[in-house]
Amino acid sequence: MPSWPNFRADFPVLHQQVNGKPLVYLDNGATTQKPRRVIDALVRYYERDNSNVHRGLHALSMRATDGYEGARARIARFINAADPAEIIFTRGTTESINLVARSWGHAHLKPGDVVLTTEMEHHSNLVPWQQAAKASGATLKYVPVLGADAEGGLDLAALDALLTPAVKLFAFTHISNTLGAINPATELCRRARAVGAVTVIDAAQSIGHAPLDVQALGCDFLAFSGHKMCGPTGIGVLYGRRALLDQLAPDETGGGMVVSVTYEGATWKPAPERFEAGTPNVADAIALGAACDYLDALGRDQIAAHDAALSGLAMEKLSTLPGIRIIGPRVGTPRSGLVSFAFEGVHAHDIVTFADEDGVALRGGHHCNQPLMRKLGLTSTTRASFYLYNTPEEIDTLVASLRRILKFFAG
Amino acid sequence: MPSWPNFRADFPVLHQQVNGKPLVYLDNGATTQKPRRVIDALVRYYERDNSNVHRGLHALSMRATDGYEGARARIARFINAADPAEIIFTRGTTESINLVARSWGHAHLKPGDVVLTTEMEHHSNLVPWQQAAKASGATLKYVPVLGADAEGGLDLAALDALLTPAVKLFAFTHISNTLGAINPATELCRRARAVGAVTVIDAAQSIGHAPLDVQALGCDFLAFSGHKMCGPTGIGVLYGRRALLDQLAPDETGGGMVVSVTYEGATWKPAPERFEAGTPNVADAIALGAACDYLDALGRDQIAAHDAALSGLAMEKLSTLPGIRIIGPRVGTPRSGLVSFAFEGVHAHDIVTFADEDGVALRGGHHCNQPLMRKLGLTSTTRASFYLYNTPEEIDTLVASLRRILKFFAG
Amino acid sequence: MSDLADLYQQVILDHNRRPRNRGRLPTANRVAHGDNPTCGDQCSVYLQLDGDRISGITFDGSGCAISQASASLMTVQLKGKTAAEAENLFGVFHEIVTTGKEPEEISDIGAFAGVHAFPARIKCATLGWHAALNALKGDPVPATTETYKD
Amino acid sequence: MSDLADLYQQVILDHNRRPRNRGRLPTANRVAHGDNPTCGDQCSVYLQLDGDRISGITFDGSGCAISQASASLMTVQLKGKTAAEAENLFGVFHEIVTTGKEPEEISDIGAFAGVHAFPARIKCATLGWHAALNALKGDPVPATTETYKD
Ligand SMILES: Cc1ncc(COP(=O)(O)O)c(C=O)c1O
Ligand SMILES: Cc1ncc(COP(=O)(O)O)c(C=O)c1O
Repeated sequence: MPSWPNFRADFPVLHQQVNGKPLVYLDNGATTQKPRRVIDALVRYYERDNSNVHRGLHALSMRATDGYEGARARIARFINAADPAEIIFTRGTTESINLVARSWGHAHLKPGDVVLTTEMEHHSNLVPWQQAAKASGATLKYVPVLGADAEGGLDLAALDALLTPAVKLFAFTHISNTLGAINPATELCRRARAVGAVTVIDAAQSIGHAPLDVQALGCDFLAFSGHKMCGPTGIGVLYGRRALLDQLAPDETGGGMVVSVTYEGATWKPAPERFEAGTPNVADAIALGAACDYLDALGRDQIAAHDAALSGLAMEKLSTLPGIRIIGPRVGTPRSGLVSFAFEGVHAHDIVTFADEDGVALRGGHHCNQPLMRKLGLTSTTRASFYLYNTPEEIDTLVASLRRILKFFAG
Repeated sequence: MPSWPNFRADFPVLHQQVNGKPLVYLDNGATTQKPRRVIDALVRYYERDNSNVHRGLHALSMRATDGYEGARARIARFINAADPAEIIFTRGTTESINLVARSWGHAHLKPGDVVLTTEMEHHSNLVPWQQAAKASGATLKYVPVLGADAEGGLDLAALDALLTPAVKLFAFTHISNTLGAINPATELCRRARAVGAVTVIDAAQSIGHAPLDVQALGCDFLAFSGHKMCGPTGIGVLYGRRALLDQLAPDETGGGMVVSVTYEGATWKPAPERFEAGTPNVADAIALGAACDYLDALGRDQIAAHDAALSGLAMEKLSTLPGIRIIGPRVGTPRSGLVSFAFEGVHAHDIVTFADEDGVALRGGHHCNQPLMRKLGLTSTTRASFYLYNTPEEIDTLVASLRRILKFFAG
Repeated sequence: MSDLADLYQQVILDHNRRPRNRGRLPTANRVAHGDNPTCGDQCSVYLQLDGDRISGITFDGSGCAISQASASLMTVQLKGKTAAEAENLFGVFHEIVTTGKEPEEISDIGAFAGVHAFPARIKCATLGWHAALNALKGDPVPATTETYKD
Repeated sequence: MSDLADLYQQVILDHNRRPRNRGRLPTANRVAHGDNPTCGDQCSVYLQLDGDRISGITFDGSGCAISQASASLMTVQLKGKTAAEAENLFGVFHEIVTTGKEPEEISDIGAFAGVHAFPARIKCATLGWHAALNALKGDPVPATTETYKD
């Protein structure tokens, strides 16, 4: 393990006992915990600045507007967007992807077109494309995943045959929430662009876990959730290249996104307002800005190194458990900070319930990844996912707890 | 004024100076302030329970799920819904209305159908219907507003002619955010139902200002925002009658709202999950539940009486200002807790800027109500809107500030 | 650990390890499928209904120890019962798993009383039962794989 | 109140009360419309462009004192200027309203320096200017009401 300061003091939630044991929170793939700084940003907003934005000229409204637009600019810097207007606030990754699938899909997809995605997508980056394909008559195709344990990642050789000029859009996840596989996003964008396809990156699992630069990635759209990067629930982002956003019709309509409304019709503001109908989630946007500050103060490349070190350690120690089947990248190949595994004869839900008794928070199930599970011959896995506040000792606690469970069920 | 305890101590934001003067917050129509109890609910969630919901079996996840579903049940009680499953969490009123306009509109509207709304709607309850009509070939019609100052409210006599069997849906606001008019919602629902039309109530301005009972109203859908009822930004509700919701296709798709997903297609959970794709805004939903507790502890009928008393007082005192034009209900007719007015030759924005110098927060503009403004021959009004923490003294401050402004511009 | 020991009683572990009546029932004239979308647990129940009486019952699927043991035990309990008796027994079972109260005259299914301390697991315990009741209520359908979604 | 007195200088109040060059320009060969959707302020600018030179200019619309006075003063300043000179002057004006720095050689438009302390009002002050620049850049259009949205 590289040396890494202990940041647990920043996270109030970590300092509690669960079932009489110190909480070992290893469910960061589902959601991350919030540092004091982010919670404080919420409190400060509501105690000092709360007001509606945009349409107000009084002091509180101007402060709220400055805070909200400041957060937009902060997030643009966080992902190196060329222009804050490329940052659209949404509820989260799922809404961001739905926005593209509907607005872009409605305008551009037609029968004969192909939407390409992969076999390892989260339902949120899969079902919206099924719906867009169904609505437009386009066909949905999948880049296969290689190996009995999906250890080979995406089949990049198959990509050549799949990436025909009929492909109008390629949507893929940056990091798989089930496998821990890290996809070569820059290469995928480059190859998609070569056939003229628009690219959508699901960055739910990569945002806040490593540096991320939309211009270097070369993507057209990128979606993420605040709650997976130390930010609050209820806020997320759709990044879209300006040139594309300006051509897109709005998804939702209403106050704040119109220029002129008559009883006959309406005209729209440009991005980002065009895509933000109604009162936005001001407080959580501002708190998301605070999360960016927090993560950058720690250093996202260091966080990435810490995550990877923890998952490497976990891989090593978990491999010693009898009968374990670990899916995703093999020991020694790059893997994000999560490990998914299964045991013959002991179901993930029983594991999660037992681990919880030891204070260890794990996730068991299909991880919103049913088709991939089915392909791997599994119905569920248990997943341990790490973040900046996890420690090597917590992995020991995890492994000890799993040993106890296995013993119990071996009877 | 009826006697009413002073609740200002509950609201941290109110205890500040703006431009050297005590803040007089009269912009509650745009958004309300948050009591300590609501802010504390957020902090407590993030410090103690934060986790993803639904798919988790560990302690934090179960607590978060209980909190989130508990908030759903709390809100169902708050509006007397028959079943918590009728409460769908959204970002706010605007998203709620868009959800109905898209999902219901797509399934049910066809050329020749009529969607009925009124001339006094907020853009958020107008533009989505324009879009739904455009997409389906249906026609959008408006119940007229009566009087040069819209003082006559909705033209209920015209309703007979408008409410033909061709009307498939009638969407109207409970309280106008610009006029302060209170529409006879129960009667409107009854008459709409008589011709078989589905009803949608925009309750953005009524929620939290008076008791509200969806079963007594007899509506099919009802939309509101948390931020206008002492709750946080980023959370709102669509109430829908169970029988209607169960027939409705989902709007957004993704994790959490599916039963089964294959690479070929997906099947949906019933309401409310069907309409809540992705990680929900757990923290803000829980804090919205706390807002319900707060408001009910005070008593919503008392809040309504206080609001009405303040706007009555404001009407009386504002009427003494030279050249003022007050729109909406006349003195002596029911009016919600807001007053919109204009002066010949002094623009609303100049008024708001001057009032801000006196610490008074007002809103000036078209209030997302451009067509109504145009009909009344106005481009903007100044609006003072009251809530439970406002006092009669603040109305004196408002009137004094306006006198000063008029004097300045009279030169 | 006491709650856990209550949850995973010996009866449950035993049914989980050696499920009874597992697999397709060739003579089935009713089938229904249950999903627990939260967990991904799945359970199919095959019934041979002779008039009003369950003369044969098996289950199939995958899931946690609680859901598998519950379905297994259920097949044992329901065999030979009438539809009304089955519904009645489910009422008793539901009461047990939600309240933790074990009625005295009930033996094996009382083992599920520990579930009540784990509200998130109640759905696991009732999955097979719901499928069985649906099969009882449903139209007679030939038990082929085409009749239920995977 | 000192900031406010800076914002609403005498020149501004005067132009607001007695706007110059207000109304349609019958001889206009360019027109553009500006909206401030945040406020609902509206401004139409009518130009008579002879070659590269603004030989006539009027404005119309409604809005706050800042936007109306600014448009009024602008018409006075731009009359007789070339397109390049107009753009240049807008650059100076923009600098004044965003920074509050009054260049010495500038007289009347310096009155808008107070706007910089009210960032939300900068859009009001520049509304007419944006319309004028758009009219300069735009295709020649007859100045009828049909050419711009109400
Ligand atoms: C009557 C009315 N309807 C709808 C809305 C839109 O609410 P939101 O912006 O919270 O979506 C508002 C508030 O702005 C309103 O006053
Ligand atoms: C890879 C991936 N995509 C999409 C999502 C959906 O994110 P959200 O639920 O925040 O919308 C998640 C998380 O659940 C995820 O891990």
